[in-house]
Amino acid sequence: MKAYSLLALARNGLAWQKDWQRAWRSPDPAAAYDVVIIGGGGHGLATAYYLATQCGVNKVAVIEKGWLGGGNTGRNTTIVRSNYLLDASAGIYEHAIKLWEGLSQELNYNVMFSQRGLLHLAHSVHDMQEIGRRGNAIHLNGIDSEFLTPQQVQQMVPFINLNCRYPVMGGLLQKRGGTARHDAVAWGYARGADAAGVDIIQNCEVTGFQIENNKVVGVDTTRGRIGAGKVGVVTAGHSSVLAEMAGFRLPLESYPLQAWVSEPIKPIIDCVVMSNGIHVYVSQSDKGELVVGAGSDAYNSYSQRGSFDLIEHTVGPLVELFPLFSRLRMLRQWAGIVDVTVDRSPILSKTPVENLFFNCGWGTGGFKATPGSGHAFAHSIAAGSMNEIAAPFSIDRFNSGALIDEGAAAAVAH
Amino acid sequence: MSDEREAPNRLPAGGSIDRDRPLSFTFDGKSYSGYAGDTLASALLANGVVLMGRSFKYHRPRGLIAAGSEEPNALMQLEKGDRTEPNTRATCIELYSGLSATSQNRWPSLSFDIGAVNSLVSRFIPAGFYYKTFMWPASMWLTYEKFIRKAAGLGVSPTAPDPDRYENTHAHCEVLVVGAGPAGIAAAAAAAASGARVLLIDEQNEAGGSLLASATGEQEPVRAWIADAVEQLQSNPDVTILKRTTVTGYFDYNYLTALEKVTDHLPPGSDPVAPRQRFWKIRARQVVIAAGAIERPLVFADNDRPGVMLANAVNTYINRYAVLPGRNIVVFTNNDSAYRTALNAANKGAEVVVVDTRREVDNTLVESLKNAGIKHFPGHAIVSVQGKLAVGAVRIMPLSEDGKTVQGQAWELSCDCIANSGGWTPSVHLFSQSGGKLAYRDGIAAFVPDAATVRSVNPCFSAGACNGTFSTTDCLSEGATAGRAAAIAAGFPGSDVQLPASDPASDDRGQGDIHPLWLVPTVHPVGEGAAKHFHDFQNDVTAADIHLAAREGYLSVEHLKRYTTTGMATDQGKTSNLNALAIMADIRGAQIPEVGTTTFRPPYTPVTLGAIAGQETGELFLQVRQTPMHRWHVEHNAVFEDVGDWKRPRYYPLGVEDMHAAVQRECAAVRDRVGILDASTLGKIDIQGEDAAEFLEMIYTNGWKKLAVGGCRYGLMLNEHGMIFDDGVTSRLGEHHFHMTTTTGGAARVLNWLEEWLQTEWPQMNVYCTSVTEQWAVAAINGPRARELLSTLTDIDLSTEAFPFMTTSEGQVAGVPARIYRISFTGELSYEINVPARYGRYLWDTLIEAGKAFDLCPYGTESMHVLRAEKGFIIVGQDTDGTVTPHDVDMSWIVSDKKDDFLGKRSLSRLDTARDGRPQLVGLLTEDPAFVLPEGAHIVSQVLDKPPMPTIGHVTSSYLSPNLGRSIALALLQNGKNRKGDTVQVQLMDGTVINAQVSSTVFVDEKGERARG
Amino acid sequence: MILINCPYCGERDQTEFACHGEAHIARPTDTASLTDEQWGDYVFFRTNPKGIHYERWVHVHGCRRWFNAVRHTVQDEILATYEVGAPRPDVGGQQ
Amino acid sequence: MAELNPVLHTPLQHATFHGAGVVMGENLFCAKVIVRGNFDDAQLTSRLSEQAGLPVNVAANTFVENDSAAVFWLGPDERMIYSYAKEPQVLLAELRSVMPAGRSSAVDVSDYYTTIRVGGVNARKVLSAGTPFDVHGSNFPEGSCVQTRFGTASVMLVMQDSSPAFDIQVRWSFAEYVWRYLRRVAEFRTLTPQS
Repeated sequence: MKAYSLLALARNGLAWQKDWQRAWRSPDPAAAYDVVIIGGGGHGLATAYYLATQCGVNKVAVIEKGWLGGGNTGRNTTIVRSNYLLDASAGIYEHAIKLWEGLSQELNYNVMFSQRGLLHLAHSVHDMQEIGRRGNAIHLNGIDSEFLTPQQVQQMVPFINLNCRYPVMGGLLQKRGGTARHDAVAWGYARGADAAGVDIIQNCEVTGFQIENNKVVGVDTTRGRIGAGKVGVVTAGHSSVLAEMAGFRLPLESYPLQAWVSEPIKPIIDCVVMSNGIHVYVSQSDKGELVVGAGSDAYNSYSQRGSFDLIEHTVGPLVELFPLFSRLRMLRQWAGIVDVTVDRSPILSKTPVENLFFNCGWGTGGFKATPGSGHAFAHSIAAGSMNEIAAPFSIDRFNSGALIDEGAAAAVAH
Repeated sequence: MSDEREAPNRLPAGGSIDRDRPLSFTFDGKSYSGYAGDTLASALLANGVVLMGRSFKYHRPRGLIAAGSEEPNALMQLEKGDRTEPNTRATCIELYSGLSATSQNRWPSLSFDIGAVNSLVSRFIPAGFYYKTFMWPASMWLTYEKFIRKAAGLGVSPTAPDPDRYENTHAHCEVLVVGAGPAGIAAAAAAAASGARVLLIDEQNEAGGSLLASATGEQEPVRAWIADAVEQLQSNPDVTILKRTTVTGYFDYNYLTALEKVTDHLPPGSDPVAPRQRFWKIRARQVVIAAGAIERPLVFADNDRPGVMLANAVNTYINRYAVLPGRNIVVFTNNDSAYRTALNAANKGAEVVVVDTRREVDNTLVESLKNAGIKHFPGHAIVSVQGKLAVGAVRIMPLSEDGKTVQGQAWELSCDCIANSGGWTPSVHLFSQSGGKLAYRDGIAAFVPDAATVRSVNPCFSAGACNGTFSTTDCLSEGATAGRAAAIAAGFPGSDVQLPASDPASDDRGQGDIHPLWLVPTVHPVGEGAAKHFHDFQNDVTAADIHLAAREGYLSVEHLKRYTTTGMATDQGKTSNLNALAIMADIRGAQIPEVGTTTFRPPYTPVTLGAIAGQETGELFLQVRQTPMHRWHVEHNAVFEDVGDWKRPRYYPLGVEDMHAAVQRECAAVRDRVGILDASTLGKIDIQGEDAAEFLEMIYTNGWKKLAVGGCRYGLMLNEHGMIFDDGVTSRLGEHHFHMTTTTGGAARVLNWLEEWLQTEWPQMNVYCTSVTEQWAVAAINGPRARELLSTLTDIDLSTEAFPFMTTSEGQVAGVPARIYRISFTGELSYEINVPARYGRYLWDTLIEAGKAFDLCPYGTESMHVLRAEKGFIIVGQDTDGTVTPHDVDMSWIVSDKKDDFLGKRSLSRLDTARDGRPQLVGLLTEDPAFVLPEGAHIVSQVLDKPPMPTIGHVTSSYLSPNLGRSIALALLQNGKNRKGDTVQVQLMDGTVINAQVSSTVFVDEKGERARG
Repeated sequence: MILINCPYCGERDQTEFACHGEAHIARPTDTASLTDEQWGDYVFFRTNPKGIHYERWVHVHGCRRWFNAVRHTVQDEILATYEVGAPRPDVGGQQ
Repeated sequence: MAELNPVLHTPLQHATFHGAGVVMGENLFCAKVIVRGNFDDAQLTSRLSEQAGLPVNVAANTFVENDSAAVFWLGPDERMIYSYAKEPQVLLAELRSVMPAGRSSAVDVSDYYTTIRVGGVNARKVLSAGTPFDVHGSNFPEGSCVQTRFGTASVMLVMQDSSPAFDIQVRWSFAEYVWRYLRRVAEFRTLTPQS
């Protein structure tokens, strides 16, 4: 892999850009791999990258039904944060942030991780109690966390309407939170994994598992049968479909999650603002677009369409919170399919089938976890058992009752 | 105004402008004049203004290329102050008097823009360059990013709230026709003739569509035909025509959205009644899409110079606005449609040259050029464009047979305008949004709707140019057929339509025999040399960028789009997408349909956020619910708290009191004398039926069958996870009749929960639930003197013998029918007086008046919280969080072990739920009685120098208790049940460690005697 | 934005309704005899199919009745609505 | 006991509005009772009909009315009965007396709801801003009543006459919201239709 650098840009500029290498190869699938990762989104590519670069697994393939990063990696609102209430959540999301903090350099691909701060607003006494509890919990987990008064909120976000329908009573700030460039995460991991020898196979759909004596030994795909020592499934909204192929059910339902961007404008809002109280969150991309999202649709679906009323229910709150945005315009809206567990926490787990691992259930908040999820999943697959970070997220919790329920903190999508 | 000089490019006659109504306006501070009927674009063009904007990345100077909503370049900052609006397309702004527009994304001025330095180094900043740099050192990214952000972003946001109003409304019709061009008018007429309710929508300020641009000189018959057709439609009461309205989104079940610009064509704020814009949500049985087509540019070297325009746009400016964009016009085309422009411009006095990439051109066209004295260069291409701020000249050269190279004699043609046409792209956006698939049609070199893929949930027809049908005659007949078919599909008898006689279908040949040339070669290979071949003007994406993306492996359409940002600008690639696909197809050696199409996402054109919010802003953003006593609270200085939708008094400060002082006073009054609380917001559900008690046994954790008529009982509800989700007191009013109360915020959720079980799981039960929350206004009087106070207003025997604690009684209070519940959330003697809501305010006033003798004190929710905490009563949602069982809050007494089942019971015995050591509710008494723990503070098992520190619990409720004269707190503490008496450490965020003793949760009157007294 | 044919009120806008997930999941009787796994399966595990889904809706802003619907989760098309307690309707062999 | 003069309040205190093609006002309170039971039971329907003075087995989405009472369909097992003459407690007791104990319910909701009359040539436009229901005469003829949504509020829309005039029945605590909503969109109207 030829490294990206200023010099490389200069050299290629002089050569009319003709000497750039392919960011990743398009190999034909080999007969068998040590580990096959199903799903070429951020989490799957990160898993493959860490398997190949840190876990000493030599033969790794990523199998993707469509194009890399075409699922939720390319459809989210790019928010990164680790200000979670519960220890297990803090564990995995903070692990992710620490990896985010050096990711561009590690991958030699600028993922534009921008720690511009993430602000949760509190709009009621109940909200204040919620951020009060969470802020303390985050702090004691060694993660940055600060409370803001309404005046401090106004200083950070000058044009906010503090006196909205549910007046802003305070805020919880994570300065290390922010955004990243979503596509670049997939591409950067893909390029890094490819350089480490991982075969990335696009336009290849898995149609079934080969299971012998309750042990997975391979996958059937639209490009033939591929043998596998271990299989990691990282297919987000389609996890239930893959689980059905393997013969079991998951505690998941898939919902459309919608988002939209405005036309680009000059910088007006610097940090990420999230309001559970009136159900909207917003940030401004480097391009200048306001990026806006809210909750998922009310019925499960694989259509990537969603209902327009959900869009209306983000615009109303945005204009309520920022009346100056009323004259701006919505440029583009879209939807992804998110797989949601009852406790709104992910599943990183062994399954009833030996050597078959699932990483799913990230619901509305998976993007931020990409490096941490891939890292923990890779090490767990390599070891054959879930590591300390992944262990609380086992499927077994739905039988024992040991849910990781972020509760009110997850009332708005993120 | 007659003394003013006519604008240089304005033709002396023609156009649909009103020359009797001159309008003055400013652009970048300079004054100009136009006419009513102009757009900002046509007025600027008339005045000879060519330079209108700067591009996003390279800050290249740009002018108009189009005349409609596909315009990528001429984006303006409209107006100033609180009505300023960024990124408006000059082509879509109808001119009004006093309009003020400013160019964007340039500094210090449009003609001298420092940002254009990017253009000089463009060689080093190809597509995606930012992924390859700005990484060193890591800490610098935020700094780099600051500059990147500043450079991006086009126009500026207003910084003050929007002074305008908007409406968001619904519409229903049997046939929705999108587009009022010839196809749309014919479709609407046909559908209306069948008796269907028809909604006809068009983006422009007048109907006519392509006809408005296409007439060559003789405009009168065309306009007359349009007027006749529209008049005929308007005379039908079942037809509604919305002009200045763009259909922006096509969602499932024929739900379409549209934006109507109601008053944008008037000076801001000049219409006191109408909203500025109206957002429509339309349900149509059937849809006819007649959205027309968009001309696409040819991708040639430096094709972005100001003065390079689309051929049909030039035609539109000439015919509709009487503006001749140039005196020396080079028409550059690969199809027939641009010849219309050439002839028209020549007819209006321009010097015209036609450069056609095709070697063979229809003879009649060649003849007509000859007759008009127009030079013709078939088989030639423009290889370079001279001029930076405006086009000055072009060089043309013969094309090779395969169109891949140029060779031979070069000619230089001086010109001030290039009118180019790469063919027409049907506007398939809405069809694609509906979920239909597209098919590539070689004959027209474009994608068209595949009628076989219309989804059953979105029945629709495409007609006219958006369906690849370009001649006016064909559009009319196809439109009529579609309109008729739509009406039939909507259940109406088909009926033949009589269109007005003066058929305007002149000799519009459409694009004729198009020979696509997706990338016009120059003497240099693409990507080498200084020239740039733009396909996406606004985002500055060139053919070379596509080559680079392909070289680096970003081959799929979506990767191409995301890596190069093609099609992602505010025009959403209306003029660029097909060119980009075709260039990628060429690189890959694939057919265009193999490369695929990108997804067309709503909205078709950007939609004002305020319009989507509509009237539901400010006080209508979300309902504010108020009790019948609300005005009294306002009149008495209450500070309100939002609880769900409700406004509840939080406290009633006297004079300069703060919350703390008011709450201390209110709490003391309740324990010492008597207080009054508006409890009307509590959810109330009337439950009747012979199985009601049986039903409650399943809903609540405790027993209900034995509750006597007239008795009241507290209950906890669990979800099936075994976790507490609501609580309240339910009373038995009759053998088969109960009155349930819920938390304020939980009322709807609980009723839904009850109905869910009754209707889906236990339909055999005879139980009926009805919400009665607002039927009853509730005044709760609490305190040792409550009985005395109430006795002044009622004849009901209030003695404990006749009316004991946890019972209910009916009678008259203050002369109105009332039901009194003797229940208590404060631990004091308490009566909750329920009267029909109409008497709520009266009851309250009467109690306040009568209460003067007892020093009655109104108190709010904050005092209620303190008083209940003194008693250790939980608040669901504060002391519980959806992960807490009754056992966890030390309420095992309420979980019946006699019942076989109740909702959530089985979950309580799961491995983790039944384990010891779970977080359990305890009291906390700080060592320093004056210190009030912050709610949310955490208890640590070990104090360390700095976090991380292991936590074992957190404070859920914490107050200064006036009645104890010290602080009290409730906390969820791991293994709390077994830690009573222990001292624990609470680690605050400022580093302070507070010691507190674990105690019982009941701080006052542990035996509960006061409420029973 | 689905149009839903409430079995009681007729065709109405989706915003009048709320969806409550998979239908035909009977609450187990004799819950005490279930294993944690059996109980967990009832409470949490769902088929979440890509295709035909039998699901529960309630007409929140209308008659407040619960009913079932058959919907295709890729097309988002409601193929039938029917009263609670009625058997799964035949939707013509659609997958 | 003190001197007592019960004063009656309504959620909107009988507010009225006159705008361009829109006339609105809060109707007088009347007695309202929700009855639920098995309306396939002929005995129940005949007794209730007799008591109400109107047939209670009305079709879905319709109502019947005379000078002294009205019966609205709310659901397969649910009707709303208005009395313009009787006190709520009287109406409730009378209805309850003819219903089978334990297998039906009757609940006084006289104060739970209020009704707003919206009339005038622009009435349909005003309603359409808030409700997704098609109030066009072809879909919502005289004699119709539907429960639907207006803004965020659940309401019952009643087609009173084709002049047109509609009643909106709304919960007390949502009445102020619905009233302000109606007023705001009514204020957008001019007598000559726009566009």
